[in-house]
Amino acid sequence: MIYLFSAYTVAWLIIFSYLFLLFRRENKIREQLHFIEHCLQEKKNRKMVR
Amino acid sequence: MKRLDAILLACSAVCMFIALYMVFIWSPIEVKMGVVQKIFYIHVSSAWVSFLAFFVVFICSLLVIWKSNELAYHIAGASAEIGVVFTAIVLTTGPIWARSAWNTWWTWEPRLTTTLILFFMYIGYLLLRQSDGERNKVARFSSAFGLVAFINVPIVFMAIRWWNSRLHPVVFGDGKNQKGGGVEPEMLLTLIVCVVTMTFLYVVLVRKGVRIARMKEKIKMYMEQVYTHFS
Amino acid sequence: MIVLHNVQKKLGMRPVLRHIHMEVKKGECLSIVGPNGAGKTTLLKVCACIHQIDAGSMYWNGQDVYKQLTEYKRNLGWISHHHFLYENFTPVENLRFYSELYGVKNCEETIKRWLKIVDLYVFKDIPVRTFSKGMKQRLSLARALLHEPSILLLDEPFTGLDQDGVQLLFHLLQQEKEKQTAIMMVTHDFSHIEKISNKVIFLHKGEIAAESVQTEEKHIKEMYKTLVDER
Amino acid sequence: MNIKQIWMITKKELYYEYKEKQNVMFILVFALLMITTYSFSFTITQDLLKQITPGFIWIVTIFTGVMCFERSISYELHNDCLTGLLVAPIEKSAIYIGKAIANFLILFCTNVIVIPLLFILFDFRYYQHLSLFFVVMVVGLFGFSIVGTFLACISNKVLFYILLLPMVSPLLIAGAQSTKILFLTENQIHDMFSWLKMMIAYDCIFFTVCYWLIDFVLGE
Repeated sequence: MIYLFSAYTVAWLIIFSYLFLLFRRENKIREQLHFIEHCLQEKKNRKMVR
Repeated sequence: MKRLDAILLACSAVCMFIALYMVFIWSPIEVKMGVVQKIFYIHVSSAWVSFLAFFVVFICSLLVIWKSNELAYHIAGASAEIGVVFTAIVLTTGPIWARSAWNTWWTWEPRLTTTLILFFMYIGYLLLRQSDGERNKVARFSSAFGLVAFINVPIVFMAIRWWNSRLHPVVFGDGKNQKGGGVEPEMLLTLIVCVVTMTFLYVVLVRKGVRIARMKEKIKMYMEQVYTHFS
Repeated sequence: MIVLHNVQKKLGMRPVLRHIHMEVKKGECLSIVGPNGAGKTTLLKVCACIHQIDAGSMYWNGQDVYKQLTEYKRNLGWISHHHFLYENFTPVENLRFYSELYGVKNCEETIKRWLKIVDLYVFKDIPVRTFSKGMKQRLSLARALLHEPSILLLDEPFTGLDQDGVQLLFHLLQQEKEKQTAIMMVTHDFSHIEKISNKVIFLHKGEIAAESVQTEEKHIKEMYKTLVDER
Repeated sequence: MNIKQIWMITKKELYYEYKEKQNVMFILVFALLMITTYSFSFTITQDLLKQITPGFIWIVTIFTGVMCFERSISYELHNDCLTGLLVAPIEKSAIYIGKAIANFLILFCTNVIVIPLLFILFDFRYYQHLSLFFVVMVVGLFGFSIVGTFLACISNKVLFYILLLPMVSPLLIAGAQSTKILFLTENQIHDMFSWLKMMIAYDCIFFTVCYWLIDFVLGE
């Protein structure tokens, strides 16, 4: 029984930590992307004003 | 795009609960090995996913080499990563089962060893993808390796099988997935449900990986723009 | 001599070269200028058949280049700021290897003649690794020209060249022009263009942005500035 | 495939090694050092010796090979000589095969020196089936050079080790097993032939695949 339990725990642990990692990575990159897009947009606006 | 993702995620969640129910409550307990046999479901289904993932890597690598297809390259990357993760599951659940069934953590049995080598090869593949250099070059190189690695798998399997059967007595019968006697239909059904669940999960994960890779690409492109503005 | 018709080259998904139409005639020297990442070196590599083109066509003496690839490559000379020399070989051995690759007739005599031209005959039996940078560059000129190419591709040839080397290079290029060699040159150094070129092409984001037969330094600088600012 | 072009590359490669003798010396000394370490790390009896020598021969081969392959590409990249070769009127596959053959010859020569030394140093007497052992060695080294050179073309220094070892594991198993059969159990000689067949199949498969792939990989 203990083996069964540990096997499933390990498996789910691996899957969920991978999922967690993936989500974190996605959020990080999305943030970066928004930041850069924002910067570029601002730059463009400033150019137009000038 | 978004909607399909939601549907897929919902599907895999529903399947997951059904699978869990079937594995732990519905399916009968195996006579010889007892309750431990239930490890088998997750073990086999993750093995299936990892092989599927590596097969996808193979196909996508071919597309990259042949047609220099960008999407295929992203899919290959996401797929290889998932493959490695699921191989890790196979490699941890396998020994746990082995410990209870055969009273040893590890044997140099063909399937186990092949999986281990597979694991190393695809870690190498992922490292190769992350190596620095011109993007197109890295894509070509890693795809070439993805192709060669997949071709190597059956050869490794054959080699190890011969190696074992010729010189060691065969202790554990024909492979580790041997189930005493025939398979109960309930067990088979449970297994199928598990495999389907894992496949859903795989598809969801690949889509997510591809999305991340694309965003990374976009960032790189923007960065180039920013740099040219400032230079 | 060489005609490129609507040539396209992609690296991955990103098009690096688009709609390239150009022609280099015998005895003509064409300079290619443009900002970093405009695809200059890629264009040169396409002309050298290191990269295969994705669309369009390339002609040499009125015939498709890819149908007479070996013959075409035999007539190709490539000079770059890397000198392509094996450090542990002596000048003679280096030149001998390359002349063998190109199938040069009476190779010993040709090597001797070229070593005298680049003024390295005294050092002919000393390993290249002991040479100064300027000497290596001079030797690399001999290496590129010893099979008497009828097409010459130069990839930023002035980088790292000392004053004497520049003089020698000009002298050699002038000679080649008189021998009706077609020359293509990628460079950042506008001051050298007017001395040798008949035509300038401005490359921007993989497209030919402008062409000019005026090759004075001032004129090129002005055009370059307006082009880069405009876009 | 153009024999003349391949030969030109091989000749240059071998001549380069000849000029830079220290490289071959490195490989030889390294192999000998491995033998020495081997004698330190085990208390060797004649019986044990017979058990581990076949595997040890192949381990030495792999480590010396890794050095050899890695170098054969790295000096080509040093002054961008590879571009020089790509511009020249030869096929890409000729460059690769020429290099692979040169590596094979170098490895073979080192083995010809190292293995007899191994036998002498450990007083390992073996005279039967020398020709068969020779054949096994040639087939194994050939496959090894083909895969090794290819992987050296597509990877950098550090990664190369990680990529190579799993890739040549079938060859290693087959080589070590067939050598073991030759050394220890001569009555099972027919088993050796099936291992040999496997090695030949490995060589053929990877030769074809790498030959096809190299056109897409080199120079990109």
